[in-house]
Amino acid sequence: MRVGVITFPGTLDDVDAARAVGYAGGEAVKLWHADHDLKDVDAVIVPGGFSYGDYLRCGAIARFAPVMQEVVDAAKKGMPVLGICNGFQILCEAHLLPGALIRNHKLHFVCRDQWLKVENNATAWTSRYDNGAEILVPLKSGEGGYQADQSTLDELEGEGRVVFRYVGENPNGSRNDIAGITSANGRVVGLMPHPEHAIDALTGPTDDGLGMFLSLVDSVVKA
Amino acid sequence: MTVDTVKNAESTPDQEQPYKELGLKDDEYARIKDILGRRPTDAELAMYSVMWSEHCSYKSSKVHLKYFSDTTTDEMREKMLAGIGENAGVVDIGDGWAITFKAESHNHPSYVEPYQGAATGVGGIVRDILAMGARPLAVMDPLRFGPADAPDTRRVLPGIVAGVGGYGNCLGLPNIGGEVVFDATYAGNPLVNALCVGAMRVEDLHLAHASGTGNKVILFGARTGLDGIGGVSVLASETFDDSAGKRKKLPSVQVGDPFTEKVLIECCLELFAERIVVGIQDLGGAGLACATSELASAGDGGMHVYLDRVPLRATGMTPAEILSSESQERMCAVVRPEDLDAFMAVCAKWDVIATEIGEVTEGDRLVITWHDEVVLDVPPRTVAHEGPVYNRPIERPADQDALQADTPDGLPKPAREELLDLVKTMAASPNLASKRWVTQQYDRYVRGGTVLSQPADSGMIRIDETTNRGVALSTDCNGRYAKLDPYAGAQLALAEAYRNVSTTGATPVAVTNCLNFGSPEDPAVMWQFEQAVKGLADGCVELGIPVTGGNVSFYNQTGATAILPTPVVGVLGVIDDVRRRIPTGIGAEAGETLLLLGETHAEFGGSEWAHVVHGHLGGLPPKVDLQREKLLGEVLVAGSRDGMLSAAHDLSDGGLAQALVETCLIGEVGARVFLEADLFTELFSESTGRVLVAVPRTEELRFTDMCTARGLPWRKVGVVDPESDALEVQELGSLPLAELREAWEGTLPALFD
Amino acid sequence: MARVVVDVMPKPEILDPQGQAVANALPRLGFDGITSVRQGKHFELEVADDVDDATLAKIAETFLANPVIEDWVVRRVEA
Amino acid sequence: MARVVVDVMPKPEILDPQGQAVANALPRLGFDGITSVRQGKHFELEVADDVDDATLAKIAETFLANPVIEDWVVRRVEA
Ligand SMILES: Nc1ncnc2c1ncn2[C@@H]1O[C@H](COP(=O)(O)OP(=O)(O)O)[C@@H](O)[C@H]1O
Ligand SMILES: [Mg+2]
Repeated sequence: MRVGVITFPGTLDDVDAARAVGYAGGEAVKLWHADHDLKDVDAVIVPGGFSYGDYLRCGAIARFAPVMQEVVDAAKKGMPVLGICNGFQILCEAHLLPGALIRNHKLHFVCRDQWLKVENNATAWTSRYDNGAEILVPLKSGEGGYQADQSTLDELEGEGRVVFRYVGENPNGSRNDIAGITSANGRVVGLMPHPEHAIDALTGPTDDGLGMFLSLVDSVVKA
Repeated sequence: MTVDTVKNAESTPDQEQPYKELGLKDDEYARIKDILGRRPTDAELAMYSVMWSEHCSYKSSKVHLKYFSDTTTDEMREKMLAGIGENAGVVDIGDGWAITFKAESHNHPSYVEPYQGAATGVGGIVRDILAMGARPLAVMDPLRFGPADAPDTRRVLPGIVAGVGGYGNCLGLPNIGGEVVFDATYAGNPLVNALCVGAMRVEDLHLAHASGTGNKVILFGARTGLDGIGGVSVLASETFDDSAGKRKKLPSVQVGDPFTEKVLIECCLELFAERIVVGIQDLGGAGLACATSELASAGDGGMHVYLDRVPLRATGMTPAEILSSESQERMCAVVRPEDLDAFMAVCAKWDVIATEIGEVTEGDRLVITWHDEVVLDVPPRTVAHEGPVYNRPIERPADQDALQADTPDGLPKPAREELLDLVKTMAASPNLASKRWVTQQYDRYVRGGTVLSQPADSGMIRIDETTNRGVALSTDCNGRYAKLDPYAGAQLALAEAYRNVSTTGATPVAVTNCLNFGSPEDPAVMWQFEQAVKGLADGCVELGIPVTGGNVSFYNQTGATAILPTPVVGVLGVIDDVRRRIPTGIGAEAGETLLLLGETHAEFGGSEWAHVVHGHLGGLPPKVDLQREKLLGEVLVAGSRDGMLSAAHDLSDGGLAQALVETCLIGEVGARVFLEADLFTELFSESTGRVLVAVPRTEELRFTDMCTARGLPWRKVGVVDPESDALEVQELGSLPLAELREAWEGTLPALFD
Repeated sequence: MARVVVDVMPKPEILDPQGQAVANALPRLGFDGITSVRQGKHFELEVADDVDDATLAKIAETFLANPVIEDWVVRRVEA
Repeated sequence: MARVVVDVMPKPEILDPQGQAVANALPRLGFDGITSVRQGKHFELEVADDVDDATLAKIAETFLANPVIEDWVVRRVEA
């Protein structure tokens, strides 16, 4: 099971995403932003960081990278894609997921251990969780407020495409407390919190995040 | 634009030069003329003036800093691979790993422009670590501000915190600790110290020097602009004729671009890995002037730099401006000609602009040309290493005796029934309150190696994923103690940082510092400085760990009032297996006993209690006992190694009361505490050499037997109560954790949200 | 060479935390009478003469602004 | 009620990493002929009629812009 992890200039959490893939028994494969090449991977992770400094808008420049064109094509054919934090922002900018992420309502970058409720365990990345389960993973972002127009929100809610919701006080002003969403086919998932930083209790608050990577390994083995 | 060349200087020996505006004294200017045998060109004047500034030349501190090297024994030096004199100290920590770490100040820029000042402070120290050949792994930020409720603190603090976070987060470096301290003396002069730690394989150490005739000098990273030029712009207004337009005096503010630095880091690491770098130097204060002269001075030849090749961001820059620009995110490398193509290819991969700006030459001159005309021709050692040295007058302040005589003994003590409330009041006071408002703006998870970060006694990162070897770091300084007795104050800072590192289970191995003081032209300040250096160095000898580097920041004062002397001390510790780290929060094990290690005396000079309740500063600080600290450290490490400790927290500002509040709140469990006779002293004294530990009941006897055998005083002071949601102090009553939490965590949000 | 200005603003129905923060702070600083503040981005571009309006619109639409949350205006100004 | 626009731009001699990033990206996206980009902030304020120009200048100077590194322009526009 080969899982591609993309590195853009300014990507930071690629090392961590690759480590998480390894912990789950997969093989992490480095993908470079400037290559039109997915190296025969079975799934792709777009990790967190500040691609191109996030200067214009988070993800706005990365979206146009050559590797992203390949990711968009592959996702349309059903390849599982996970966008974490900056990766989520990039997937929104690339229109693989609806909506956008804006500045946190209190304007500060927020790094904290965040409880999330799993609302959809039917995606390629969440089958190891029970619906309604609560998990604790780090959240660390300055622009994590999920925004979409009302009809998009209605559609997401109606189709059960909200995958994770913040529990307790909303940390960033996200609409409907949304922490993560999925594509209509459940293959593409984006979320602001960082499951790859919660794969053991030594360096993370819990190992609750590992489930996402184990789910992926399951789903590809099944497919 | 007319450019002042060497030829021109020779033919116009009597031309007036604005050396005073550039901060040079008459005799310094005379010495430059003496060295060169003529008047300096504008470019030479710019280079000497920035390099002979206090910041770059250490002219007031050099004679004192020598004491660090003089007192470092061979035994202390054993693990040290690079020390004072290099960009940063390097220590061998085992398993083939070398750790490099250093602190630096960015105080004045952060007052003028808090966000960018703090951001570029982080950027600068990270490049220092990178220049040693190491991958930067984590940052820390010891900060000092004016009173928490002062209006200007509301401007300065949020900006500085956002700047530290904005830059560090974007670089992908976890922030694993720091300090936030408030005191009125920092009101017009906040302190922004930044520390970076990095790691490399022992054989990969890179030292900054330009060797090998014919080797190329490459400038890479950002373009050079007009930022941070400050004083040197007076040269531009001198030389700009009216038709070109006089350039106004430029703001000396630099704007950082963390994205460019992140890319620069990855680019450098790839260059190191391919072994195509002979020497490397970061560009920080004094920009190219510093980098070229230091590289040339440390090498075995001369250097020729073609200044017109430097990629610029602004038009019409003069050679003097280019040399002294402090544009950020630039590095200078020395590369063998046969490696040039490979070097350029790596830079191209990372989209990093790289330009060959010169070469290493035979001889011993640094020569800089501007469109084929020589604008600078100097012996580089006279610029970089043989600057002026001052023996500034030193005088113990006249009021020092009065200050020490004004002891806290006569201050009214609280009545017994007021003690519980006082615990809460103290926990809510700005210096003791939770710093979460600050630290939650910092990424502490990135890179996946952070084992401990705030709130913890020291930050800890895993260095080796296979062996689990790691390092712990803590920075500390109580400026009030240092004011009362700078010699003891520096040792207290050392003792606290040392204790913090041992409290997490690591063994202290090396020291760095950032010495923040007032004006060196004030003999009283120089006395504080001299005392602090002596105290720190002597303390290091007693503990057997070397000072590997540091930084001096003078002129921290508002008008005639200096800041509290603030010798910030950073201690690095090694832990062979990070999985045996000791956390701060209690309640991890089912039944735990709380033991207090060390001894408590009535010591309130410079204490947080005297400060918060009485606004009093006087008397003597708590006694230092470094042998005791050493013993304590050995016991804690042994306890961690044998799995006898489930939590530990050192006692410092605020005493036992604050330690109890924090261990309960961080662990999210209650405790029952029983204390001895003088409850006020028990709770609030700041005697040193004390640590509160939680021991699983099954280990209690084994651990206390070890303490007794080793001669470390210990006392049972309570039990952890997982069923309870209060801190209960026998004879006094009970404080609900919710109430304590509100007090402890509410203060900073109320002030700064 | 022409100078082109592009202003990008959050759509009216989208939350604007930055503008909100400014609006809330003004009365505290003693400035009254400001009833609403919105904050967006302002770009100044130097553009070759052969870059036409359609291209500029495309740059704004596909790149400088995110039309899901932002509106944009392009103006050519006198240099 | 009047509408007031305040544009805040990095000073010319100050590094503008944001504008730089946009300028670098444009050719990669196939847009040529843009020789320079600078990025700043754009504020739109709704202002009571009795707020005078001096007050607006003060707001811009002390709050919306950071005069150490930024320049600003205030304009009243037709609603
Ligand atoms: N307080 C100090 N204690 C020990 N060494 C110091 C101190 N201050 C400066 N040094 C050493 O002096 C040298 C020059 O310091 P500095 O100018 O800060 O380095 P850089 O040129 O990298 O900025 C460094 O090796 C530094 O470690
Ligand atoms: Mg250096």
